Amino acid sequence: MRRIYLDHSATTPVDPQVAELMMKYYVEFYGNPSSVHLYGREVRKALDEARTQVATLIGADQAEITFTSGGTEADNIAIQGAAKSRAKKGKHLITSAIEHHAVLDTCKYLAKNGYDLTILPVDEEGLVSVDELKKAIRPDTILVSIMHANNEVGSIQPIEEIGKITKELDILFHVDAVQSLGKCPIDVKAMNIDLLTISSHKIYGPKGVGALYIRKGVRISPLMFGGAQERKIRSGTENAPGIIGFGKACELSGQRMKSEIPYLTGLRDKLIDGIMSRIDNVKLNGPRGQKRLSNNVNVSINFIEGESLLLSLDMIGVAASSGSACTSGSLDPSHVLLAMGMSHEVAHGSLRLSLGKQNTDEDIEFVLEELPKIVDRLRVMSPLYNKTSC
Amino acid sequence: MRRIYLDHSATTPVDPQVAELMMKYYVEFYGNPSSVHLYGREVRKALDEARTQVATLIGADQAEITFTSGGTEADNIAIQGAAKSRAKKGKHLITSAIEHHAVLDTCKYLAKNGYDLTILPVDEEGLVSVDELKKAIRPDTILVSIMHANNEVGSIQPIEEIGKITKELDILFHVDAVQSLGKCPIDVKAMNIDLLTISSHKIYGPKGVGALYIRKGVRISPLMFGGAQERKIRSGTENAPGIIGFGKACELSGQRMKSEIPYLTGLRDKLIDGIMSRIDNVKLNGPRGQKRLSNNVNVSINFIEGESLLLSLDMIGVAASSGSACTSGSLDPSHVLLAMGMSHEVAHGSLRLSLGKQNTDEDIEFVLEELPKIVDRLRVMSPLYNKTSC
Amino acid sequence: MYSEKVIDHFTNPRNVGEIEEANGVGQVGNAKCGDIMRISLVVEENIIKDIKFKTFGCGAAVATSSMVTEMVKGKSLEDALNITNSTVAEALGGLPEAKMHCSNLAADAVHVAIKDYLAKKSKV
Amino acid sequence: MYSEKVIDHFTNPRNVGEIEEANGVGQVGNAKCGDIMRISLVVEENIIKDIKFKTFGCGAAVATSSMVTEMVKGKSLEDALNITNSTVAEALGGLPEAKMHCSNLAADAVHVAIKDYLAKKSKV
Ligand SMILES: Cc1ncc(COP(=O)(O)O)c(C=O)c1O
Ligand SMILES: Cc1ncc(COP(=O)(O)O)c(C=O)c1O
Repeated sequence: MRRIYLDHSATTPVDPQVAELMMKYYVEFYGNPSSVHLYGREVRKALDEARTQVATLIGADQAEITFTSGGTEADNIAIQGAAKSRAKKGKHLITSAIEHHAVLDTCKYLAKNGYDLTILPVDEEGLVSVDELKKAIRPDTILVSIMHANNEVGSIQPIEEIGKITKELDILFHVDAVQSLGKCPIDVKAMNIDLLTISSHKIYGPKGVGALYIRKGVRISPLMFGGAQERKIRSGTENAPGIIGFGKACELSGQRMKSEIPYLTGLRDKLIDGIMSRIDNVKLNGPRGQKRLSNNVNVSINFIEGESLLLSLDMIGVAASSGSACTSGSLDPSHVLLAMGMSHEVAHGSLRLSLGKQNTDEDIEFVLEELPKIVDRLRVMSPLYNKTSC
Repeated sequence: MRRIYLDHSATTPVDPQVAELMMKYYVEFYGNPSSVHLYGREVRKALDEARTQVATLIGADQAEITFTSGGTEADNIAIQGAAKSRAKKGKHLITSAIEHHAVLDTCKYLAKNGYDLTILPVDEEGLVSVDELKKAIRPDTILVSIMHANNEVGSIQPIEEIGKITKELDILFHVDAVQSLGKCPIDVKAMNIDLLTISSHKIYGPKGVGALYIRKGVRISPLMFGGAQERKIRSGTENAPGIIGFGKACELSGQRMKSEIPYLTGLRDKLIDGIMSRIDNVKLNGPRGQKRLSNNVNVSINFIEGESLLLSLDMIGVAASSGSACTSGSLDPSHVLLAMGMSHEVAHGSLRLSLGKQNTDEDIEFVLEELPKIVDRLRVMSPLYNKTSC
Repeated sequence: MYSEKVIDHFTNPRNVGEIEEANGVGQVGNAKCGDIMRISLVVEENIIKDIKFKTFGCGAAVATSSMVTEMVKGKSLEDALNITNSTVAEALGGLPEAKMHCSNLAADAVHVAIKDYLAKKSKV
Repeated sequence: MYSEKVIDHFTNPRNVGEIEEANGVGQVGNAKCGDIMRISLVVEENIIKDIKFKTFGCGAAVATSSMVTEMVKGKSLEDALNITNSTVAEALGGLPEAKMHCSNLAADAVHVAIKDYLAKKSKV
């Protein structure tokens, strides 16, 4: 069976070049980078190189990169670490309603433990308002955490504008850029970002590796204690092969970006237009055009439920995801879609198709051919369809 | 040049079988295990299998295994998590002076933040006394954290005896078994262990993966928040290839253990005896015989300093480690050797040779041939040698 | 995740639709939770002669709906009332833990439809 | 970690030993810190005619000791006193950051030896 992977926002395959490089560091150059001997030194050198590769992709210095076990840990170190180290200055945090759980739940945890939290709303396209942010800022605000691009609906937030504000007021600015890395240009200096989270497995690097950019001069308390690796911010024997793979993935991503963004945007718009024209009672979630991530398609298909849509797609070899509660084990559908003002009912019927560099025109055509049939079949089964629709 | 790796306590090469399996999950079966579709399900299945493989090696149920990014994170979750979740019961923690920094520094962090800490001394062989432990226990003691085998001097602690005591008094018992996994039989049930830390890269598995055994019924607060993976105890997209590799490494380790322990013990004793007979003014650190880890050799060679010893060995292709301050970037030599009552001067001259399954008789003979020459050369340079020695 | 039987009933659901001349109709769940099941049936002389379902919901919701219609068709009302959500799940070879509560309501829908029939009958 | 020059001086240290008829001796560091350097030298007419070292310490400690003996041998006392720990580190092509403080004391040892010589001389 033909298999089409359209879930690149969940994770990506590791680039064979990256995997090959990692193999060498698993099997041959396996030393502990803290060791004095040659086995250690040869790995230390490769780690330094990886640090430079990662830094280069986001316009940082290599000394500003702290490797972590992934985006979730980087988000947690940034937010818990900043909150702890700045507690004397104030205890007010600002984030948005559409952040990834790694940010939102960390902020909520702090809110239960002595901090104040403002959660900014978003508009129906999933965009944070800079005016709302300005209004939310208080004298005791110590941290603003706003994601670059949303992982569900692909909305790209006004990071540069926010950076200007936080810089002026000396408030730490954390940006979760897990979804935008390699898909939007990022320049932490120009954007006035203090803390930036990135993750390897979303850009064809290995799972279990991420990084936190910490602007020179910003002090962050660690979450974990131990061997004092990563300048004491992240103790634990370095995942050297993973880090080296992440470095390589960043290098390759930087090289591809210029051609990949227009390529994916083309596929994306073809898919969006095709779905909108071939299926009735369907709504695009998130913005159109420049404010949308190049690889994100998210639609709500009325009268049917997301998981059954995913299962049906899965049976014909197409991998996708949904904001349906049934896919997450929770009772509520996607907090992102709800924050955008969508009803539970419609949110349950959302479908995310996230594109990657291996996807082709034919993949899109196949989906556009098959999806309407699936929707028809499920709607025939749906008690909501006959009643409500024309 | 012949290269002999004698630093297996620092890290080990990944078994080629393990690396090959991981490759498949990097490149081919790359789904996110949380996904509904086939790409996700095929990985979920492999994760479940890995969980069983890990559980089997330590006598646990698979539901009791939480995967982490390594031993350091598992130690931190165990100690910080237990302290947080048991804070209402009491705030007294007990550990030993020779724990890994991941345990010791985490306990010290808690001691600075409202908890009470007792650090048990050890004897000159690096062994904790069960009587001392009994005396240290108070009504508000909530956690005892004692390592199974020490990473520097290889001393094996009386875990079973301690487990009986903590069980009777309903105190949580955490054991750092990073160094003993695969080298000593571990049975968490028989040993009455509540929390057990293990790490993949010490048993020929990948770096950046570890696990915490959490006995059924024990509640632990998480360090990080996010996607609620690993039953909410460890959020973050699972490092599936790493976990699957760790699972395989555990399986292989279990198969090898019966033959590996006597094999390494043989090499170890040959090395110890050879060093003691060929070099004067040298002292074995840690116990002899059953109470010593099968792969650990640690000696103090008087009048010379550890790093220059390592460098000299490195130049002839032998990788080792030392408790010298100069190898760690700190000012003091190994806290383990100091806790065993050694003087700074002698501790600086310690040398650890840790064996692995690839080491051979010839490796040992080579070291026994070359080490005395190096020691001679360095002693000739030493201002301490002529003065003090015969 | 799902057993083969679940996948079979999801892919080829039995008895999909609505019976216009039904003498009993039952609906459970709501769109907010993500699961709605509607059962319509025809009872003659205490026997379920015909039954159809319409379901908005996940794979488990569709499969349990399909399965329950097969299980009760041709059965007496007493027998049908003895079939519970967990009997249905069992007949499907089990359901994932997370699906046992919210998506496994098909037997409930049948019971509601039977009660609807009985209520209408008693009014006559 | 270490430059090639450091490795060279560590592997083939110059002027190792102790001069029995030295007229100046200097020792810095202590075993507790992990570094001891002892310099013995022979000064004639303000010129360092001979110099030897003994060092207990890490690679950097050995290499800086060896290097400094080469740098000051045949030099006047004034020139020798102008050579500092950082000049020595530079001559070796740099040292790792962590080694700059504790293990880079060789020039200090030379200075102590020269002062020892000068003190002895002034007593005569
Ligand atoms: C926006 C965003 N932040 C954080 C994360 C968490 O990153 P990781 O999966 O590396 O823990 C993800 C992906 O899951 C994400 O999409
Ligand atoms: C006894 C002990 N505990 C904990 C650790 C930390 O484990 P990891 O390197 O996986 O973070 C190590 C190894 O470094 C160790 O030897």
